[in-house]
Amino acid sequence: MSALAADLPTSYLTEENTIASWLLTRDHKRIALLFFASVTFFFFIGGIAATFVRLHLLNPAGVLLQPDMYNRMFTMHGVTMVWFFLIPSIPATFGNFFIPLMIGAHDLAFPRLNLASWYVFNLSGLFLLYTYFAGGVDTGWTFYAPYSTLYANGHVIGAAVAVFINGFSTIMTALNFVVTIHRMRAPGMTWMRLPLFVWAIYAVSLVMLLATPVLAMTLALVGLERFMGVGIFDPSLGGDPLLYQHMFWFYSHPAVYIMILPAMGVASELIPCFSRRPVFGYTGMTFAIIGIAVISFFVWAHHMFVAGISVFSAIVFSLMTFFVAVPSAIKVFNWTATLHKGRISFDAPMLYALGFVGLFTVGGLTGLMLATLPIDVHVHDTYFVIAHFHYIMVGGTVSAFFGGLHYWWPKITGRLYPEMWARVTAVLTFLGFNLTFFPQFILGYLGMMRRYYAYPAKFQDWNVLSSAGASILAIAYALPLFYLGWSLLWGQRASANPWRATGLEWLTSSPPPKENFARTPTVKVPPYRYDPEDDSFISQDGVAHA
Amino acid sequence: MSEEQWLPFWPPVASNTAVSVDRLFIGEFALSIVILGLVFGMIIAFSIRYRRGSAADRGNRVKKTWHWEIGWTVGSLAVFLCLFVWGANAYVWLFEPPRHPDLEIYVIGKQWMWKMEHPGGQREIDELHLPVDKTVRLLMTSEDVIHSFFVPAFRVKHDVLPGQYETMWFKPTETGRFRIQCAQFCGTQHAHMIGDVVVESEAEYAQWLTTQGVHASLAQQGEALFRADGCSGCHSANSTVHAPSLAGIYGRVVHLQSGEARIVDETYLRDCILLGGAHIDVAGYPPVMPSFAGKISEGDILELISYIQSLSSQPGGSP
Amino acid sequence: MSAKRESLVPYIVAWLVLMLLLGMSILSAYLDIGIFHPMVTFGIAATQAAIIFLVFMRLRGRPSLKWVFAAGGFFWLSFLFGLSIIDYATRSGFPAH
Amino acid sequence: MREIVPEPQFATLEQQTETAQLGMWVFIATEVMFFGALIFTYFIYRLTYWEQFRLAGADSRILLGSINAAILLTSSLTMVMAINFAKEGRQQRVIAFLLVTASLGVLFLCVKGYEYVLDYESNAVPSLNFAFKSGYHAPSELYWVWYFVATGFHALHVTIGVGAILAMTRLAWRGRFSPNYYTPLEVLGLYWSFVDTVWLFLFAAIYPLGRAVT
Repeated sequence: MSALAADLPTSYLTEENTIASWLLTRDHKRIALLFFASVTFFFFIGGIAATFVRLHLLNPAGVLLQPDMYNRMFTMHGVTMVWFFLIPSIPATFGNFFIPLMIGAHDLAFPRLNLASWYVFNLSGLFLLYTYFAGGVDTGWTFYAPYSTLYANGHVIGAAVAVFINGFSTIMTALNFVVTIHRMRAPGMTWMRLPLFVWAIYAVSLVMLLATPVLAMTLALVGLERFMGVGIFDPSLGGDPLLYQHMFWFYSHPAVYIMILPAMGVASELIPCFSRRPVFGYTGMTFAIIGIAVISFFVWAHHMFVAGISVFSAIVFSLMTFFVAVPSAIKVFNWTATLHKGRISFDAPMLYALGFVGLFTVGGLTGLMLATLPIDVHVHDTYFVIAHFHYIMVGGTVSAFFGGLHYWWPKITGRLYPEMWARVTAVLTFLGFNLTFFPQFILGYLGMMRRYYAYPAKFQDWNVLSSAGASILAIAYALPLFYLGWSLLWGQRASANPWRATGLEWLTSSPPPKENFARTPTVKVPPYRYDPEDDSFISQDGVAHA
Repeated sequence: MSEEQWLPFWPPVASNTAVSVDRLFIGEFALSIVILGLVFGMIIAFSIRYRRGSAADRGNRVKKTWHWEIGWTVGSLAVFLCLFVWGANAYVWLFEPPRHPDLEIYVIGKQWMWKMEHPGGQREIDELHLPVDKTVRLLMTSEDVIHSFFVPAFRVKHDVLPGQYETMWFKPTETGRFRIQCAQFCGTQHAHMIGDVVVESEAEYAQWLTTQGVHASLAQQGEALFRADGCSGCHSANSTVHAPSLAGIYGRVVHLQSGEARIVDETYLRDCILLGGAHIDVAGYPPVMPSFAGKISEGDILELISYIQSLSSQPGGSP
Repeated sequence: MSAKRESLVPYIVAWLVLMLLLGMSILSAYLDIGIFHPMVTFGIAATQAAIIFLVFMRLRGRPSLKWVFAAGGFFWLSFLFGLSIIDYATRSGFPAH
Repeated sequence: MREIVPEPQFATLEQQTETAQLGMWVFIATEVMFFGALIFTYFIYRLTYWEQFRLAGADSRILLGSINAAILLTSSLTMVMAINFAKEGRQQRVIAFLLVTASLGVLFLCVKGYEYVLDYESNAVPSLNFAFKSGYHAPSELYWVWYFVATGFHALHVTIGVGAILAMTRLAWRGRFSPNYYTPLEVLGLYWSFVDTVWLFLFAAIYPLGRAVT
């Protein structure tokens, strides 16, 4: 299997190892690692903010932080996690690293743009950090006008500029993926032979391209309005605050799918591989991915059911929201069916993937409740919503992120991670997560509001449980830093294909050479040709492995 | 449910709307449990039966997938549509205020308090006295940012926006004190923009109204403003300025200069006072009304509206 | 590949038509056509855009992937307009007294 | 002239050209969404405040707007001609037409700047010196806010375009293009024509309002 890489002794990691060679690299693999470093940094920044929020909520009177500081903390948590971790997390790291490898290309179409994207991302990150150090923002990540434009007492402009610039990075990366997947596929890599991860990244890139500019314009208007004192959303000029919400959610609802679609792609790689059987209903899965991406644009006003939109439009958007649940349901059932008659092994990536399916299902079902209008009227802006989207974002996306990280770790670094530690961590993540967020469903229905620094004393017990879970979760998220770091130095060397997987990325050596493949591979068969009966598989270049 | 229970699971149920929302929620909760049980059950069962090393038969796998997929696509779609219809139906009922509520209360949100005005002119801050078993319609607006009026025990919530009027309604069915919360983040003291609905028996409510020491109803206070702010200078029968008479105008349809027709409701009257312009001005009159934007508070506007409404309920009355 | 001359005539014709349309747009500003006014001016702008896309930006000729992306932005924009207008068109009509 | 070879990730120059063009088209799709969102706000407020926008729009300067539209349309033509000459390998003419295009872009910006000055003098700049003229109500100011935001963003795009054209001129000067490979020029041409298109929509939104003789 290493035939394609036999005459390439050096890897992308060892090729040339000066600081300049990393900072000026055009190699998508190195840029992926640069992104990995950046998003990990922001993950912990957002995590620290979350820790403060949970610690503060241990006490119903809210004594740890001053109200203004608490408001800044949850805003910091939201802004950082949404734009600086979740959205770039899987696409900019695993997407960057594996899209060219999976389609048999030597690099992305525009390597310089790719590098520029990382620099722009960090520039926006600097603006964000500046905003935090200069006093923070207290608007919540949604920047609702007219609060953000006329009344907020934080650095709204700084945060808006950060997110605006961040959008450029998103667009650059997404544009690169779309063009690469269209133009750079290896011979024989037809659309229906693409791994589902590539499909997911393609769909998510389209969503990014079409949604991000609207956010950019919206935040530009908010920034200008705040800067100039007059503007488009100012009610005293006859401006409509709901217009802001329409434009914001036109981006931000698809953004939810920007976060979850790549995770679905990762799960679709992991589950067949560790079940040793082809993914159930490949075609249906591709349709579901595209369906989710398209319908995700038609549902945005379900964030506005109590905001004052017309009853008729609320009904239309509710219906659309039920429609978007259909392809999601298809995916859940297909993943489950993939397990049927498989030969399932429970390595850490599979544990994360199964956790992903379970938690995503809980998130999806509570999403149905939120799509039902009267229930949304009651639980809107309560912890029920918080719990719901954390089940999707954290239970779903972050689990898949860690699953993918473990799955591809040998390919990225050339080292195996310690399996036992990883399994314990995966289980710990699942337990800690549920303990953190399940109580929030109950709190939400009881009427505990989000963004409250103080709450009625009778809700305290649930909040204590939630905070206890959060500390377990914090440990589970910090552990990989140590054992993965350990494996970098002392981990066992990985073979080219330690998981016996079918994708093209496993044909080349671990870690891959700078050019990815010595010669461009030719694709002969669809992905996921696993056979559970005798454990054999056929990799995508058509070679059968016993 | 008592306050002392160890872990609370259910909020108080204190209005007609709460009953209907709860019913829907319990229905969906049960359905979710079934679906969740199905998915988790299958995952666990497959994981055990087809674990690596088990001797289970793996031949004859399901090859033809389409009828399975179409099956669960159609199945979930059908279930979802049922939920949608149920929900949409209840929402229309929930968000359509009754035409003739027993009581209409004006609510003004501002950082960080709720101001309530009763028709008799009684004012409250962060407290709302209501009689039990009466339909109540709230007409709400904000003086600054977006707030959201939420009574968990009633399961009703609606955003309160600056620059426009929003309505909501409910019928309290239990007496007691229930929390009002602001649900839309509105600044530093957002968490303290809370209050209480005090639902009392009709007699207690009537008693409460009389102890507030108010001598003029909202409409009467509005009439005083109508004169003080100079509205009567143009809008009275013997004025030299050619301006529309306001007697009986509330609830009627007027034709505007822009060619549109509009029902005279609270929003329209508010726009007339604050915005001006041809999309507001009634056809056949010169567009001379000045804008009162910035010169008049939200509370004053509500009093003026209350006064103009009162001109419609007493036929023949002329300003 | 040797230098192959491509006629400039189509581009100049397109430019003339564009200028003509611009003139029409300016003229229409002075016509009293009320509500049709933005329709006419934006209609002219859309026609001009189509000419620029087809001729200056060389979308003429056989359909290709470029068409999808050229049209895709406009198509997607129609969702923003269309779905929002559902709200705006029905908002004030409720509650009906 | 040195041999032009494709970048390492591409097999052929054709693949590189096609890919670059597709990239620009994808970018244009995002730009359509960007300006589209802006026009969306216009659309909502124009319908809501029809008369106010008509009144305020009558105070815009249609003559300057029209001149600018003509300038940009012409610059699109000169840009296309530069690309055509690149295809024929006539370097002198490429440079000449690129410079004409850039000059037209600069001219556009000058006219725009002059218009801003006139707007300022007639007290029409929100937050600086906005004055409510007769018949103006609060929503009239919305029109002017929108006008400055929209033309400002467009002017920014023109400025970037002029900069890119000058950079291309430099490349052409140094003989970086051949009849086989002039992709950067073609791609820039797409961008420039698109910026031109945006102006046509802004023109329709800003200038023809409220001039009808009733």
